[in-house]
Amino acid sequence: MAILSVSNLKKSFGSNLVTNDICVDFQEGELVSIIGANGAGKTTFFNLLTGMIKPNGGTVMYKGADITGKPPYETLKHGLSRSFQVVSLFEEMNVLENISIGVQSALGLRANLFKNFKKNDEIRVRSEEILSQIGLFDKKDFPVGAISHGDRKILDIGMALSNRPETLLLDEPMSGLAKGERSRITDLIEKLRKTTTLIIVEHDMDVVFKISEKILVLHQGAVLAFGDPEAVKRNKKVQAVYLKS
Amino acid sequence: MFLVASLIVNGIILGLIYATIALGFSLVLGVSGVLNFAHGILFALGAYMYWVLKDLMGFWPAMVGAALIVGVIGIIVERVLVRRIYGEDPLFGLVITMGFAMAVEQVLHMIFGAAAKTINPPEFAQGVLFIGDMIIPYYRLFVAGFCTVILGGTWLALNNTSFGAIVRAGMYDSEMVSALGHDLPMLRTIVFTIGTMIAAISGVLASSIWSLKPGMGAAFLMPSFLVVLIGGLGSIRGTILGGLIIGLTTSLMSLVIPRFVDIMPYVIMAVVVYFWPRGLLGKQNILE
Amino acid sequence: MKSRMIKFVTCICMVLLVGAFSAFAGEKPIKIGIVSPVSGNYGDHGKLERMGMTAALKQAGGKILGRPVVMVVADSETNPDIAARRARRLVEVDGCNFLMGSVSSSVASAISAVAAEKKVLYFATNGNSDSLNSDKASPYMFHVAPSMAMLVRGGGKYVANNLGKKWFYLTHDYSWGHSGTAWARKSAAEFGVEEIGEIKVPLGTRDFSSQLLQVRESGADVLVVTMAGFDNVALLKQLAEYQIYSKMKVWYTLMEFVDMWPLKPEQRQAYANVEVYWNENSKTRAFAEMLEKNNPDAPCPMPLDNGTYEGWLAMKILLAGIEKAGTADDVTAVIKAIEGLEIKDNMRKYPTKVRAWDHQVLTQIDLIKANPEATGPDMWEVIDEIDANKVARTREENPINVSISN
Amino acid sequence: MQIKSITRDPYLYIFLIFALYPFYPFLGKFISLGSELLLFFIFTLSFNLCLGYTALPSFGHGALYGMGTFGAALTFLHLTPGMGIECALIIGGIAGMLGAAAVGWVIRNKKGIYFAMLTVAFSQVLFGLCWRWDEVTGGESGLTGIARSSFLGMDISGSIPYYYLCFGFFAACAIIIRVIAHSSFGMTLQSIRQNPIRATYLGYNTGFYKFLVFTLSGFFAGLAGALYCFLAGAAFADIFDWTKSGDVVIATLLGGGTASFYGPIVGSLIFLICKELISAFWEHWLLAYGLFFVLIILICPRGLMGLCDRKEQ
Repeated sequence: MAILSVSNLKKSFGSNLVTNDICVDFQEGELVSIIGANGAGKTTFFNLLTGMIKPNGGTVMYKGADITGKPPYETLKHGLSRSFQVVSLFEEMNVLENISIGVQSALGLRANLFKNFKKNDEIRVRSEEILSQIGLFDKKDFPVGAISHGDRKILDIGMALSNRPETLLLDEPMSGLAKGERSRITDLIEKLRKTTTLIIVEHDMDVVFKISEKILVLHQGAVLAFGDPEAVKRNKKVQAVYLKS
Repeated sequence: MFLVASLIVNGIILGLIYATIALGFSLVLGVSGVLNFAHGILFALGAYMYWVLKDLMGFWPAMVGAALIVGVIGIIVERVLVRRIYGEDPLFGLVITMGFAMAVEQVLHMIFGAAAKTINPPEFAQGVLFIGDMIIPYYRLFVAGFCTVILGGTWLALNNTSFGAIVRAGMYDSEMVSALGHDLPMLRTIVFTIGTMIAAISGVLASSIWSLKPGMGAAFLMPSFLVVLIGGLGSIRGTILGGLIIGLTTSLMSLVIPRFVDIMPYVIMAVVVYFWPRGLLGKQNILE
Repeated sequence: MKSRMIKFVTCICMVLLVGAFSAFAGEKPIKIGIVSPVSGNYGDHGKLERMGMTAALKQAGGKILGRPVVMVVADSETNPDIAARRARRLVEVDGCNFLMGSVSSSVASAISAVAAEKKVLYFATNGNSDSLNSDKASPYMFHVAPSMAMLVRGGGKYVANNLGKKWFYLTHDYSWGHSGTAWARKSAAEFGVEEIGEIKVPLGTRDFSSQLLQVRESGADVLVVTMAGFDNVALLKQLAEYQIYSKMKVWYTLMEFVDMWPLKPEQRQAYANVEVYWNENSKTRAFAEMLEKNNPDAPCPMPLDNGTYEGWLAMKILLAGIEKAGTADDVTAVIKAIEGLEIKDNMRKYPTKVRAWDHQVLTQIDLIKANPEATGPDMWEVIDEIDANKVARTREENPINVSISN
Repeated sequence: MQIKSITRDPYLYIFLIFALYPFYPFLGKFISLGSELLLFFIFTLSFNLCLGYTALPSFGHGALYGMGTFGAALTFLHLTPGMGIECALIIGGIAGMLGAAAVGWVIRNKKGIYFAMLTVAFSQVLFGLCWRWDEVTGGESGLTGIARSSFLGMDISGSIPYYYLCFGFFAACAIIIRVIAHSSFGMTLQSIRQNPIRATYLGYNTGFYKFLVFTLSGFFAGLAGALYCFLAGAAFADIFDWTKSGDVVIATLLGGGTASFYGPIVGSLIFLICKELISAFWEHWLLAYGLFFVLIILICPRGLMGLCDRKEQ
């Protein structure tokens, strides 16, 4: 039984078809990477899965529940969370508060009018747990503008972890990072894959082929290939597309 | 039947005037993201300048003179006041332009008094045209024609000149303009000045229809806003369309439910914005 | 944190300083609070009424009962809430026992509410709504301007007999405009008038072209207009633009000189009720000349307009009342003295009376015809002088009593 | 520790200043202005939950205030004539809240200028209706004769007792609003302001919370309006005009509502007191007043409190 199953997913902006009939199943506990040239529809695919945009057709099933077109705050409840390619933080808050926003949501305190946010130990303890997990505990009081790009990338992933998702979508977690910082991300991914189903969009082929259990190749909005790294490497169509370009 | 026909013609004329008044507002909002609440007072300033100049030099020179004087004021306003708040929340622009409008309105009071003044249409446009029972004052025809020229001219200039292309790009994404190596502050100054001059010219045109009073502009501030929102931000065609919709509804509604002609534009705007979030012909722009 | 405190303290200190200066203002004059529009669109109307008040005060030598009288002016901004705030200030801070002014009925009823709360006397000038002395009537308010009943019934008879019997109503869409139409309808049977149609126009309308197109088509003899303010100026202009005058007569139930004056001579051809005309007789003429000489910044030449006359009358009645009561501190005594007062030297044909039971001041109304050829300020011709006693609402029509004399 | 946190609390000083207000040598005479100021504080503080905390530029808050005023006035005149004002105040608050809820639900997903203009449309439509509906709202001449009597058995007909009633309400509302601003909900609002997309991905239904804060703010605005109707003893349709909403926006921005929680209070002080003082001394006061706005925004583009410090959380 697949944890996330996508069938016939379609989306077009005007006459421009960006995802075309995508059918794919993700198994629980797997680490799947999505690759493809720029404009292949990877980010759109993420946006469709999480409900940021509504598809024109097709369905997305998560653990047997239909989550097609449901907004992000709904899909999150099912256990689907994501990080962003361009880090998306609360720029006027510090590191701890950034995580706390997510934790408070997970704790169901979103609309609590009278509980002081700062003095809420429950939120603080859980936020600090996550910070330790991602290795940012000693920077918890820094404003997010004052930490390095790598830390921001990690914080972005940390925020996605705040409600302990079962499935995590990572959108280019290593883009714009130097070698040393990349290893921090790969370490984090290795740590996460023990507990979480991971779906990663990534450009760095070395990393992709090293860590992935399965690889999904998107080309012009459609699935070109889907399988384990070796099979994808040998795939004729993939070779044709990649060698040509 | 004649009545309905007259009302439609009248509505179109009114719509063109509204669209022209809103045009400057729309350009400034589109390119600079500034809610120019001084638009109304610039409109009034244009009218008053014309009132001062018309006896000295006649209609056309007075109109050009009024537009130039107000244009210079526009440059000063942009350079000294509005420039400081680019990139801030548009609401701060609102406060600053509103404060400026209050001050200038009071200056008009001090110089010209609060009492109303009226201006006669220029001689070549006096009298009325009869078509059967239909009556159209020549001056309104002239104004409609002139407004069409301004609107059409602006549209053509935006679509067919290289400067227009930059302005359109600025309406779509102003950061992109500076990224492409154009002088964004200069572009904003020029567009603000053009907007001011169009406001002044529409003030000149309207003064002979609606009379002058220092507070005359305030009455057209909200309608300009409505026209722009109905038509869609950043679209000249939208502004024209919005103006025509407002003009036609106020004209025709006066036959059906005259008591609520003042509310109708707001209702129409609410409905349009609810179903077409960017207005009828709007594009995505910097305010989103 | 620190700078925040500094700000608060500076603000308070500033205010205290100002207070210290104004606290030592010398002897005890009688203060009259004037709440009238100073800034904004109706600044000219406010200016006129204040001119009238000043003139009346000057004529009385600036003193009454041996005490100097001063006017304290506050800006009403033509907004009822702000007017009420300013009126309160005049009573609470400046210690005024008497209030005066307003340009619209809404402002008048707001100030009246303050007057009733604070138990001070208020003269409502220049608001013509009927409600001011029916459902909004108060023992603490006198209504100086004629109500719509007086205006419509006063001029209506002449209009029906001489101008035409098919009437079309064009009115502002709020209670004042409605009451104009209502009184015209009530008198319709008496005058033998037929109603052709009615258009209500929202306040703030600047363009009347659509309405005027309908008026042209209606086939009426007389267009009855009840409209005020800047809207009215715009309408006057467009009446000429759409050549309404060639199709029918136009009768204004109330017209201000300052509104019609800016028009070109050939554009003014209407009939109208006014409360006074400067060239009505030699006394008014002399008064207007005096006003013009003393007020070079008046909004129009010969500035004896409705507002001026009402301001003048209000001040005159108040001073007469204070004199008769022998005190300026006991407001109730002054009100009692004013109830039933008659002012004979009002420059008019008929004397002015203050009616006790509804606190309406009854003064003469003129019906005028605008002269399209006149180029100077003498643009009107008085064609009928109406005694307000004959046309004001009777006790049956307005069964209230706010008198405190009995 | 406890005492220190109290003495460092700006509210302590604000409350002290206004508790003694009637006893100031000059200012104390402006007793009604003082009450109005307190009500305006409630109004702008509640408005700032929308503008400063959630970046909801509501231009229809005057309408919510007006609904409170008319709700209270109508209740007092028709339902509970001659009785205390408690009921009317509650109804006023609820009227503001319901108005806000109705509008807020419809436009909860609109952004920026569109949200602003839809609220303007709401207030202008109400203005138009109120101005014409003579039978209920009194039309042009408004509702008058609202003589406040008692509150919970206390006689409040005098100016000073009413001032203290307003003060009590101000203190209560100010504390509640601050608790809300510093609560989890307040944090939710801030997150929505700073990054709405991320907030949705963290489980926040942004539209719903915008609706909630608008409704909540509507309650306080309505309450302030209801208290105002007993201060004025009258209710007029002009309160619905968009210029009233404009006043609140300007006062909040001048004070720096987006930069500090206390911005609205500073802004309202400046806005009202300067207006009263300048207008008392100069015929053309609007000139000075307008330039004053321009100057403030030029000197401190984020409002006066923007000079002091960042947002305290």
